[in-house]
Amino acid sequence: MSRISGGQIDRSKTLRFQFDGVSYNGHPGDTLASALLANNVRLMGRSFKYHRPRGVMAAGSEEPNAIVELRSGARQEPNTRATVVEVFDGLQAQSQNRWPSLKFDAMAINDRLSPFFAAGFYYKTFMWPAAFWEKIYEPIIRRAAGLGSLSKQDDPDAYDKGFLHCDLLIIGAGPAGLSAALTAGRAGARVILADEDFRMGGRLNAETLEVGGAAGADWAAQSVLELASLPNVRLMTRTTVIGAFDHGIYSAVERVSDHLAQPLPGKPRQILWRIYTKRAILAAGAIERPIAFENNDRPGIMLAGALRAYANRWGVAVGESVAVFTNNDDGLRTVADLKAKGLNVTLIDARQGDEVIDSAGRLGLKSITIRRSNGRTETVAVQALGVSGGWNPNLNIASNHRGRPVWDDQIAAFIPAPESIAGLSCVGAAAGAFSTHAALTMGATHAVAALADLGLTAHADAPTAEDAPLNLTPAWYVHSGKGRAWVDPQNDVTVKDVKLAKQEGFISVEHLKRYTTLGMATDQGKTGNVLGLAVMAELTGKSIPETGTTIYRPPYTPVAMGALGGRARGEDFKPTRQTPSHKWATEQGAIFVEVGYWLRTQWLPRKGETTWRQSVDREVLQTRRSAGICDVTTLGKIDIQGTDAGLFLDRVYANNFASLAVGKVRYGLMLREDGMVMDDGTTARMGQNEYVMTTTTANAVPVFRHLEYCRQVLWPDLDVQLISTTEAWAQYSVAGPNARKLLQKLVDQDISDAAFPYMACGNITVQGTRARLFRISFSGELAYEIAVPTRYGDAMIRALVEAGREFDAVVYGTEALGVMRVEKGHVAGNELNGQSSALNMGLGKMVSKKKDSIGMVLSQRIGMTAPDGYRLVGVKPVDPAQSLTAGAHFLAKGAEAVAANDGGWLTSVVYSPHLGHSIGLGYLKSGDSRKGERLRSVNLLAGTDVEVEIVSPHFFDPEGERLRG
Amino acid sequence: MIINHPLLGPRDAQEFIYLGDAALIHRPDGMAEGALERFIPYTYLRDNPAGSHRELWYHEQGDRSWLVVTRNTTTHEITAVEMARDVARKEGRSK
Amino acid sequence: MANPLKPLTALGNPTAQSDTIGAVTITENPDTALASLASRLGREAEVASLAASAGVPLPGPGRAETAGYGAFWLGPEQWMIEAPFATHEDITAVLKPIFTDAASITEQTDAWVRFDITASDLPGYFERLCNFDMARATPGAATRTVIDHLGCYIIRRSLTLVSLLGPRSSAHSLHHALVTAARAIL
Amino acid sequence: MRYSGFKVIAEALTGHKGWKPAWRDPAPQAAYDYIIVGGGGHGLATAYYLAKEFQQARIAVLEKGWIGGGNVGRNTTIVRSNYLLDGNEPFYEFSMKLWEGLEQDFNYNAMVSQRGIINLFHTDAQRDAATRRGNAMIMHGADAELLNKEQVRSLYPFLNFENARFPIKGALMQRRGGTVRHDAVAWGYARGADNRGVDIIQNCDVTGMRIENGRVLGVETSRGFIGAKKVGVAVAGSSSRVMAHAGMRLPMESHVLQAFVSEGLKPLIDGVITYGAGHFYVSQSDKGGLVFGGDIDGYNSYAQRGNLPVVEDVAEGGMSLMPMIGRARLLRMWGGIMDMSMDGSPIIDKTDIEGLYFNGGWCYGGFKATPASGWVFAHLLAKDTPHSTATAYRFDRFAKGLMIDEKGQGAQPNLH
Repeated sequence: MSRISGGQIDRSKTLRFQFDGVSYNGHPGDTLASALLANNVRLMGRSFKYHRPRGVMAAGSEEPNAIVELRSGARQEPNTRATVVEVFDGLQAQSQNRWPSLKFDAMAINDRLSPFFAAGFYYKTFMWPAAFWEKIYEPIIRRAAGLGSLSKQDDPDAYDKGFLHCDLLIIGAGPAGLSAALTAGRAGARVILADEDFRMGGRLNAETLEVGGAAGADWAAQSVLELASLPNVRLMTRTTVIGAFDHGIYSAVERVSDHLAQPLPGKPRQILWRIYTKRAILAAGAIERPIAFENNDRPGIMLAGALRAYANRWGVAVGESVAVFTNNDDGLRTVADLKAKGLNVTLIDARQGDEVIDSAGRLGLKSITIRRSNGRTETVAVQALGVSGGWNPNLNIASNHRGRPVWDDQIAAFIPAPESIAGLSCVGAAAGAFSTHAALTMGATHAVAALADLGLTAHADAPTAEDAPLNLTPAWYVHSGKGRAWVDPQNDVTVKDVKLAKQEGFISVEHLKRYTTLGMATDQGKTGNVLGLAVMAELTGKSIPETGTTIYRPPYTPVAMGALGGRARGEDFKPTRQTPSHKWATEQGAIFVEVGYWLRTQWLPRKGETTWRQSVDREVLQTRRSAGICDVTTLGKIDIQGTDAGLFLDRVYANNFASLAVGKVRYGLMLREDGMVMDDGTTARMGQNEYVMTTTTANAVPVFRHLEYCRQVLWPDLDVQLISTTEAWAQYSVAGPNARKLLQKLVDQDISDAAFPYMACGNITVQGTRARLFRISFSGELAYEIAVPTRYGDAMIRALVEAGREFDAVVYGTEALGVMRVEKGHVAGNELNGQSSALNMGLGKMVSKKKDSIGMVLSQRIGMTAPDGYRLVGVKPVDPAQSLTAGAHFLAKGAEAVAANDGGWLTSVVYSPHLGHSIGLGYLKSGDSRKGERLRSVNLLAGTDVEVEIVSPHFFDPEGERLRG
Repeated sequence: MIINHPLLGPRDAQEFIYLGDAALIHRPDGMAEGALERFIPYTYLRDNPAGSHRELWYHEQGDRSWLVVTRNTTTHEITAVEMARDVARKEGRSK
Repeated sequence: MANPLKPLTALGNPTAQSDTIGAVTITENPDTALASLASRLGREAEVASLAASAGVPLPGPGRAETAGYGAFWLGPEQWMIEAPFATHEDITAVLKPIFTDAASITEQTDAWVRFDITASDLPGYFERLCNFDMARATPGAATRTVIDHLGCYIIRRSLTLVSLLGPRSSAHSLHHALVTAARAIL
Repeated sequence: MRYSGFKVIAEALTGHKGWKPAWRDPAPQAAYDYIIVGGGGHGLATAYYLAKEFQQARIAVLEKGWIGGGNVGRNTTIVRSNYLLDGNEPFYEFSMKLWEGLEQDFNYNAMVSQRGIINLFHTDAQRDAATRRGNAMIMHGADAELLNKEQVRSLYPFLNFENARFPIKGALMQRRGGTVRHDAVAWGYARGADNRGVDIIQNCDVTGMRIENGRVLGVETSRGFIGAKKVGVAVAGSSSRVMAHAGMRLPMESHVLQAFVSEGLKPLIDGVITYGAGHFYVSQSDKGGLVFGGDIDGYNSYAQRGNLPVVEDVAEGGMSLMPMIGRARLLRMWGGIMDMSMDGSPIIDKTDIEGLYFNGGWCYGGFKATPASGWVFAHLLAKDTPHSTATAYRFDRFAKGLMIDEKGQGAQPNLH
């Protein structure tokens, strides 16, 4: 029998669960660890390096040994601490990192070979022959390494994120946290009390101590009831605060569904909370630490406080005969409680000079060897040994901002440095005050102080409780014995490894950690770090604080990647922006393409078309032959008004804008201050002090930000107002010889060439609906861009298509748009790459030196004006049958494909249905003086080598007669 | 981080876009003699202090104000937040 | 003249869509005309008085008000003006004469999708959506916030009603986020 | 002492009594021929190659804390030479070749592991850029391959090919790319340098520089003045702070870059994967942890810690690219201080002060550059002329308009 009386489990309900395929019973309130122990299962895992048999060491999230794979299939969850898993009906768990089975693990051979696997051995070998590392040594090492395994299937569960705000966040709901919460809650403050456990109360649930005359656990339950009744208090169980970030922001993970077989419909598995606090209190308690001795890692050897907790909270005796090895009075508490439960308990009190020097039992503790102060050794048969080397304040969160903890000789442990995090105070055991009385009073008084900072009045009154001192005499490791004494059990770091690190000069704490992997396991050294430090201190003859300390980084306990990612996965990774013609295009079977967050029509296949080229060629040819319609809504639109708007444009554009007349549009070139091209577009002067700027789709947001910077930071007294109108207007380009005829059918005004010449703009109406018309062209055709309020965008595309029917007008997508702009030699994304100047693009003359504009000065630097720099050129294959590849580089005929001969590269390539062959734009060194030259366009990735001729970038209608037509 | 916006109060720094050293306010006159010599250090050289740093932040997901934030680069403590427009004027910028 | 163009709502329907999930109701509202109004430099006082006489409220930072018109604060010396779409489809044509050249006025009606959201526990719903302290937001609170990477304006009209203005082109993404969060708190 | 498999076995059988300290702990001498400021990867590599390749001389490395405590000990361990621009690629390819012979050279197993790196692309424009880059790499003697979607799928079937917001269209692959055990690089160079007589002096903070009529005479330190004929500064994120002692302002800002590691897992990811539609790159260490990172926090910082938005941004990228990692747990996060330069590329150059040399501006590309950085900096220190692969890394490139801007982001460090 391992279940004993008492505990906070509901014995009226029985839950069935499996470990390694064997079924067991547990009860609500059990953890996987307590339930397995109750079923006499002590062996739960294997260590990382030596595959030593391991059992439970702790009763909380600091557990280094009892880690398992939980659940199965896509929900398989590696490296899960058995000590924090709530048992539910149907729970499945498997042991991990062993083969073929937990009891008989072939890899345990490593334990026999351990002398060869001393700290850092791998840095000294596996180097010959060099090729063997990747081929032989490393694959073996990689297969052997790692702990649990992922399913490699998509995580089926959803995760949420959320945002909380409070006056006071209290981390930990033990006596100190509850006392602080009661004090602040009663005072009306907005309080969040978070605890990683599924039951609040902390150690009180594991103790037989009294609080205010009642059993501690009952007082905790009562306090939770009172707090739950306060509307200004939020109680969050199963919620781990994972880190403290800047300015009072804390992050916490709430495990909403992990205690269930699977999440309820619509519910997340976990929620990542971002908590905005005015003040915070760390009441995270303390973590017990072991004393290292030979073979101190056997299943059944655990922390004394854990042994006590399993008995008191879970009604589990790990064995009928147990022993306690302690250097402080808290260990005696374990002795007393276990005796009260009727167990035979042997005490080994290091303070009396007694020591445990060895243990036996391959898969579970059978006996321990004790050496008494008088030198006599005895062997005692026990199934469990509780070890207490003292307690380390759980200051993890308090050191997140890299504030160094300070050493307290009283408890021989580090305590948080005051003000190590602004707005955070530490109370109770987390601050090194270990008695229940100290926890209760400190929690209350610090809550009062925190609220006082916020101008709130609270009253500290804490119930009575024990106030016993720890009476600890430091004892870190047992010196006798040649065997191994574990410091970091999961990573198999022993006292010997620390000694070796010292011997080889890895003495700095960081070197010790990195060389031996001390504290790098899934428990992040919660139980082992200070012990390792103490061993190193002794070896170097320094004090522990002189030797150093390790600070903790977030997260407090490991966090599921899913929780950090939240809902942003799959199609919800980023929002989707739809154009006004999206609905219509979907009906037409359009192919869409991602352009930033936008989905744009790439091309519109018609019946019978089997390849994208057929569709795109048709769209291009028909546009140039008759008319084409394209949704250009995605271009950024910025409304610029104010009496200085013209002057402002002169400053942000490299070319002249002051002279732009009302009712006219002009192409604008925008530089960065470093002289490179930032963006281009057109700006229309709609009124005396009203302009509409268009930007490229990609740069809409950065350009708007840049304009705000210019008007607020650089020229604060310019009378300029800005607002984005990108989404307010549905804008369509209508291009081609019949564009005017087509549009004239819809618009209510005369748009003849006389009334509405090239580069004109104005407000018009479409069948009575307000609209804007711009006579601008990207395609090189007679073209207009017409904009209507977005809600009419769907109707507008349908109206345009209808009106275009008699001309057999097409709707074209981004591919055809790209073909036509390359045919015209217009630069776009691939040329506007942030590495190119106006000169590179053949637009050098546009940069006016007569006025100061952003980027004008630095664009004059010699390196950017050198004649042998890159220039935009047109490129065509000498053999029309050959096709070009964007990204291919230019080489002279016969030149070897080495960097010294690299002449430039093809930026954009399309197939021109007019010319009947592939054409491209490219950047070529001294390109402007090399027209007619024959070079090679080489793509070494595909092994293609095409002879090309350098031509003008204006392949089509170079004089631009068509767009003025 | 939290930036205490002069008009809107405390806002998560995630709402902002960071630009850099507030010395960028003092853009040289591009038409002046020796402009190039002034633009090079203006554009490329930074004090980059370990300590108090005046820097430009843009409230992109807010009111689109540019702010000058005085922040300690070793502790991240923020000691002052001002409207960049006011600072620019105070430091002699105009049209 | 041929048939006038037929409008669609941001979610792509002829009429507004409404979804009720548990205690949360999300209703698309296409019936408000919007225009941004910004004082020209040095004309702030003039704009204030013209606004007062025309019944256009100019609330302070973080606030929304309703007089004849509704309005909420966008930025320094800049507001968003609200009016019924039926009567103010061409809202700038109405406002420009009022403010003459003292202000810059820009149509914003279709730049936004507006969702009106009612819920028994608005704070409990919005804590899953954005970093906005709804529990401390009194009616009339209005601010910019971010929901699933989308910049939105959030206006608390009353204890039970919130208006959310999001970028119109992302109406479907925003709606999806709102519905998903409502299901998660069922 | 020479390390070998035999030595390991011999020591194992004799209780490991024979192992000697990996490096001495000498007190600083009054003066040296060369002082290298900074006991990180670059500083230690510089001292190592200076002593080994260039000349016998009195050399010291001064480290304010413990060696390897800077970015060489807090990065994502990736090595690659997949750069685009002429100013960069020869240098990084030189570095890759040094990696390939490093362990035998310095007799320390740094676990140089060329398991391949892929950079995914998701749009035609990204594919075109990858093609341009891949060709540039090959022309500079590096290896590059363009993979199509199916080739990527065969390498990593668990990537999201089904419902991705930004579908994977292919990848640029460098098979010679991979990872290296970062701490071992620092220790290997330190041990190698120490064996060649270099004094590695830890806990020695440089507090000033003694400069007289335009010439550096030595450095003031927390352990007193130390004279030197030549001083080379290689202190990454502390560059501005240290060079300020010489009255210099740098084209540089210090920013925090966070990196992350998961709990140990059985083998999942063989090589290095870089997402093209989000800020996320990942590899798996030999110990089993997924090592991953993303973008810098974006504000000047010397705090060696970051904030939540970037953590979440990286996780969102990871979950979108490989939804199978949802149940893997993030174990630890840390921050390094990046010396972000104005064009995203480093500076390895003399200064206007005679005898003072500078090496920095590595942004977050410093680790992969460690061997070449040490070699070419040693070359510059010894010969006073830049190494052939580092001729573009000059201070004056900004004045001349010869920026080396791989990302095309201009003079804004946090965008590089």
